[in-house]
Amino acid sequence: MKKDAPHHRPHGRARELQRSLDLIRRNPLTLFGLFILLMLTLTALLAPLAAPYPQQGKGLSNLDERLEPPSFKHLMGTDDLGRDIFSRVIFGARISLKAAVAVVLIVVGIGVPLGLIAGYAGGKTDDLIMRFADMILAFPSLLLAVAIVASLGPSLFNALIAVSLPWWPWYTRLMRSQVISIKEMPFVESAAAVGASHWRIMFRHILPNCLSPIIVQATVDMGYIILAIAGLGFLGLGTQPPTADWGVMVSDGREFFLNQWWISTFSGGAIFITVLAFNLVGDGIREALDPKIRWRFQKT
Amino acid sequence: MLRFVIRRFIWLGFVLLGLCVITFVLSRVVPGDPAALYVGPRARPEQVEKVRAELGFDKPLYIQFAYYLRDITRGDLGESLRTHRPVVTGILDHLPASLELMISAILIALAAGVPIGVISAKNENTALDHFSRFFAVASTSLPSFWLAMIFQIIFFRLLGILPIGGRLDTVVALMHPIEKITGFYLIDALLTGNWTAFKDAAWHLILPSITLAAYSTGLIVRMTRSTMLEVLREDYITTARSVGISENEIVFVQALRNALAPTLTTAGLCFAYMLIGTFYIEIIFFWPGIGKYITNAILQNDYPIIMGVALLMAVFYVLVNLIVDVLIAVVDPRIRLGKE
Amino acid sequence: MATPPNRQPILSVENLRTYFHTPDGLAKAVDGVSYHVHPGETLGVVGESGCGKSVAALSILRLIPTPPGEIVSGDIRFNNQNLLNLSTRRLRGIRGRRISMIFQEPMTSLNPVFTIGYQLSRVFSLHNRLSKKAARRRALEMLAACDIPSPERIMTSFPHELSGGMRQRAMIAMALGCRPDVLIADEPTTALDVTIQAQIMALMLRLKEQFGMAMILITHDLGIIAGSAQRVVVMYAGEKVEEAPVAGLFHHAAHPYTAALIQSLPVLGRRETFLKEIKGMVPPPHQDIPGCKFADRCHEAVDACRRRRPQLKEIEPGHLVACIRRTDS
Amino acid sequence: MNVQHFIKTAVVCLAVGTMVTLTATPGAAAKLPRDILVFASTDSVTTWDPSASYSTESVYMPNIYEPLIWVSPPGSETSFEPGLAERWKASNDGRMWTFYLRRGVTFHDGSRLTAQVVKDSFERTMRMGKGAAFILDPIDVIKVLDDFTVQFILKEPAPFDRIAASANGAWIISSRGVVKDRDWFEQGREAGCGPYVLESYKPDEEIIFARFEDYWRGWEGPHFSKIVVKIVKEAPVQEQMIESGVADLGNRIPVESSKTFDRKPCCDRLVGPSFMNYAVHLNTQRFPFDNVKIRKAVSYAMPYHDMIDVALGGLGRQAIGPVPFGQFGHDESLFQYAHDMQKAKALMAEAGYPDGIEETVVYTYATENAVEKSFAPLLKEALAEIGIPVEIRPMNWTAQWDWVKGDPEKAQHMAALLWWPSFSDPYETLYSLWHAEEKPYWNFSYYRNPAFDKTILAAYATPAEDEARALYSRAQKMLIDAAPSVFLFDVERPVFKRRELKGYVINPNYPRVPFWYYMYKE
Repeated sequence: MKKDAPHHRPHGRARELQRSLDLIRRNPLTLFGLFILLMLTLTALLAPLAAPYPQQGKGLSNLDERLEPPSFKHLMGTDDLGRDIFSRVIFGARISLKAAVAVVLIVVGIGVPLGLIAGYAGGKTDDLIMRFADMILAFPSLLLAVAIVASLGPSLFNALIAVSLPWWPWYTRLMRSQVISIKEMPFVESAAAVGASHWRIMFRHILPNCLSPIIVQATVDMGYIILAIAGLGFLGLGTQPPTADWGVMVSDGREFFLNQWWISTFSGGAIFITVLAFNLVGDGIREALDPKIRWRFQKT
Repeated sequence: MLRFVIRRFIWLGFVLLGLCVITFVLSRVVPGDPAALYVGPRARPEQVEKVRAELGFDKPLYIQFAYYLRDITRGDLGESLRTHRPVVTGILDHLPASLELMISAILIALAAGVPIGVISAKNENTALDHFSRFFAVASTSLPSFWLAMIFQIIFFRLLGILPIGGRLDTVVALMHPIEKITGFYLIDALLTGNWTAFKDAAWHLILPSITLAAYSTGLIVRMTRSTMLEVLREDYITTARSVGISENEIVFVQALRNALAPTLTTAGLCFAYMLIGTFYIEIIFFWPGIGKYITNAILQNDYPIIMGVALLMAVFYVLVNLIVDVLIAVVDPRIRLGKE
Repeated sequence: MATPPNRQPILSVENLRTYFHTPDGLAKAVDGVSYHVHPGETLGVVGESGCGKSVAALSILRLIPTPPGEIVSGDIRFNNQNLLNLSTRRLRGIRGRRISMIFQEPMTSLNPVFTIGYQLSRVFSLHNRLSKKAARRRALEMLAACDIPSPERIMTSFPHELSGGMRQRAMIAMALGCRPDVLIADEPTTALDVTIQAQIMALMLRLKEQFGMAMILITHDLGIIAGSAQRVVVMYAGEKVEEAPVAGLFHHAAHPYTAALIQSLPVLGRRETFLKEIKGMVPPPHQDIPGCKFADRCHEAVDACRRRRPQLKEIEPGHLVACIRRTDS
Repeated sequence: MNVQHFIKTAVVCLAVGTMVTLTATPGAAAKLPRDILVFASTDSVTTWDPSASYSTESVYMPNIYEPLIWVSPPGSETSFEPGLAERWKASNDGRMWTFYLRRGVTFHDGSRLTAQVVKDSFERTMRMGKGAAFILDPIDVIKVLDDFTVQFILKEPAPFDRIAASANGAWIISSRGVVKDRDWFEQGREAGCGPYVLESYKPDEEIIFARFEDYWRGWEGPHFSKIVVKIVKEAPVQEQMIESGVADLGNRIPVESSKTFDRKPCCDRLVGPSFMNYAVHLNTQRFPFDNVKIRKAVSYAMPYHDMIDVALGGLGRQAIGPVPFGQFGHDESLFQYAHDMQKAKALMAEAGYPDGIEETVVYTYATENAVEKSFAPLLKEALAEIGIPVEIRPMNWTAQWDWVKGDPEKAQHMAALLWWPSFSDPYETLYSLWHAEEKPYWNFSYYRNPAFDKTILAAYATPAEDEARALYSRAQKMLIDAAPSVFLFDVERPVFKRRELKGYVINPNYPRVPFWYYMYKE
């Protein structure tokens, strides 16, 4: 039933963007998320200035003030080496954000070119790439990540690799579907008609037109990636001491958490808030761009 | 339908083969000598060499892989390097505890997530909707290991009303032991009429299953909400209104039934992934399930267990997906399997 | 054929305003429309897509999604009660029992996950306190009455298993099962094949006679109106521009828009939409236009048309028109 | 309708669930019966085979099995106590050891103790060559002289009394068990004659032991009839279990709570030496630790007491040489490096690096080891202060070891190592860790000193305890002077228990073993 309701009117692309921005601006949850992200990025960038005890944030011990509860001197208390938790949480933000960006870059770096090739080439190449991607997706990703770190040895770098490897096929899928919808468009065909090479067509003509959903997806994924990396850190498979890492701090605090609750509580809270912020923003962006988009499943 | 199922099983075969290759390769690039691990600490180099030959680690890789595949087809997943117990036995010992936890978690997630999602959709853009969306996003953002610890601090340490972990109280386990029939404590306790143990087991289930359910609840809320929003805009909803059907019946029966397929898919995926979600939760609540089994193995580089459990999880994951697809075809008559 | 003027209308819409709050502003989808229908009468409502005829119809049973829609003012009188003031509970007693609706898209108007039998008998048991069995029997009867072959099989079928025509018959069966006093048919045949269209139309008219209902037939197709309605209301951009007995309308259409509609009627088998033949576009609904909304497309328009909103005036008994060129000259 | 049903069922389930929750009153759990001991333990069982056992299960083994003789706890009048052998003697050259067995000892399976059983047990362990079997390497022949006399002929002189009393590899197995293969034991079976019988076993979860009625010492006086071992690796959980009375005994609670555990009315803590010690081994084949002055500077720089405080909650003693406090061969009079930054810096200057070195040194430790993890940052800070930049690199234990076993020129500069002796003689420790090796294996510092090798060998072959002790002291002095390793601390192991639990015996020769037979509840 086509309602007579006067909803359907043609919009320009700029108009659409404006509308999306409006929707984002009007959603209080998204704004809240954006605000947190801004604060986080700022503190991460200015960590040495923002942290009250920057040396302790980097790992210097302070044995005179071990396991002190939160106070004005130490807002979030101190850990078993007497280090200020607040400073370490701030320095941990650096690691988490850096790691998430790195994973996104790796994942996009692998997934997007493969999707581009699969979608553009079609046929056997497409089949081969997509079957492989499907197979990777059929594995439980966290398990794969854990197995990879367990074999490569625990370090932040290996954790990044391990989180990235099971993740890229999502981007291959997304990219491929974009490419397929774009490749028949006139501007691509005309480029081919004037004799542009396949590489040129793929990277100069198709790729720039497929990027916006990739960027959206990457924003949304940041939260999950932080969660995944924190999880590996918690299992002792990620960042190694004395670098401040939220997941590791939660795990360290587990030794004391029933009495000295503040170590795990605040570091885990930092993970939660960050992931929440990314998810709120991602949620808002998605809602604005395409309310029908299905939430992709990704368990950490 | 049958053809569809068969095709999925063939696909499962490929996935498993791929997984075997991956886990096998990973297990062979492990730094550290599995033979040394097998013999134990303080072993002499000669002993290690002897064991290396015994376990076939001195053979070329492809032959080792062939042996590995042969053993798998015989239902032999090898034995733990550390405890020397068969991995299959280990899995069977630990699986019921995990399943019990997962099933209660998915029931909680559905029981909480579907109504919240429906109510949220029905009241789109109201304060209630914003609140439940925030709830949904928040519960998918929670690091489960942290949530578990917070629960322990609050409900065990501060309030003292729930146990800190385990499946059964030590004293109850001694005085009212649960006879093992299925391995599910609740069921076994019911079957044997062991009320004390039943209550205690249920009591122990609460925190772990709520923690495990948190992520799925959020996803189910979101999924239910977004599909319900779509469904509520459908013409047949207007039709139903136009013939005088009450709003509650429209929302909770006519619309929900349409939204059920995607919700069930989500729930199914959640369930499949829960086996991994139990990783953290079982460690923190020391729940003796698969998650605890494999995390112990990971920390000790006991790779036959890692490989075995990885295989199990992949099979479980693909099977649950298959079951979900079949189930959806039952719920939603528009979907017919095999017609792709 | 003409309706005795002293009879009370069974349903009347008075000065209805239904607005939508859209991101682009307030859209006045229905802006002060009135019409009525007498027992046993068929009222045709015509107009292009987007003229507000469906919104008006949905407003009668308060089926407008709120938000974004809102019935701002007006009266909808049915049997001397104002439907707009009724409690939802009592309104539900009227929906489907006293006033029924049939929609344009038979493909999407039935719930895809329930059997036809379930959907029909649910309505009947709801309104008549029938047992499950009795409701099913009634459903079977109705399906048979709607010329559906082997109704038992259809009862257990899902909507997607039926053809469009069959689905629309099932819709009619559902709408008429409780013997309503008024049937609102919103483009009931538009989505169907030409051959089926005629059958469905014939079926509706037959059942209308049989049950003695009043009917509001909403369509953009004047051809259908010509064969079935007694009176016609022409709507343009949310307003009623002309109302006349069907014969009067076709013989001397007063409003230039109506005239254009009639001229664009297909001639003997040549079927095409009239939209092409009226130049220009309907003005956007959220745009405030001081004068006649049709002026920009009207070849008779003068300056006065753009300045002043034309009022409805009776130019002969039962024939009203809103055009200053007709009423002020 | 299905959906309605579903909703109804869900509501009913929730309601029932809530009711169950409400009626199941927790809190005051039923008291534990007096004759049951619940032991919260971190130790899993890696094998039930007494010949292969050489890991955490050795906490339980001495309650199931018995050796020929036991080593007495430090401070006892005699070095040894009789076990299944009532008396024993060694020949003067230390190569022939004769044991006279106790009569009337019954195994759990009903079979009897004879000399043949002893011979078969030792031969089984030697034949399998698993676990700690290497300690039996000196054995040449085992002779059954009569039903209750067994004689060991050794290839070379060795302190066989210490070997026979080992906590690993020297258990006596019944005649029925000794013929079984390892798989038979791994099902959760045993074949011992100790005070407790293995009743049920859930891996990594629970082990239940029942008392063996025919135990040769008899059951007079207060004893437990059942032991329930709950395997709980989480320190805070063990703490809660003991505090709430769910467990009577535990072996790991959070370091911080451990300090004040004694002050609680319900609970207390016992502390004893453990023979475990931590050392950091310096790669003597690589710059900068090829320089003895820099090695000594490292030994002076370590904040020993802070490390003990942070990593062990104060439960440890700064090491004096490589042999831990309480073990045979330990010498309190040896030189001990004190934490002295002035001296450390002076030594760096003497070595020619007053401003420190440029190169970053790599320090590895085993990720599995929480203690090593917790003192690593302190080590890094201390060395940074004397101008040695450190990169901490935690690795899986096997990976760390693999690196050590590779080319010394490319191996890590420093590696942490937890060590404990397989039996109570220091020879194994000194030989394994500092004896010159062709191919690196346990010699983490790649230390080479023929004089050292000769001295420890002489000590091992000397049956007279005082002479042997003097030789071991001389060998240790060489190590302290050359400083190839930093001897950090000897671990003191605490035990946490309810106050009403009595009779806990600490014997560091059997590290962390709770001897249940002597325990009872008041």
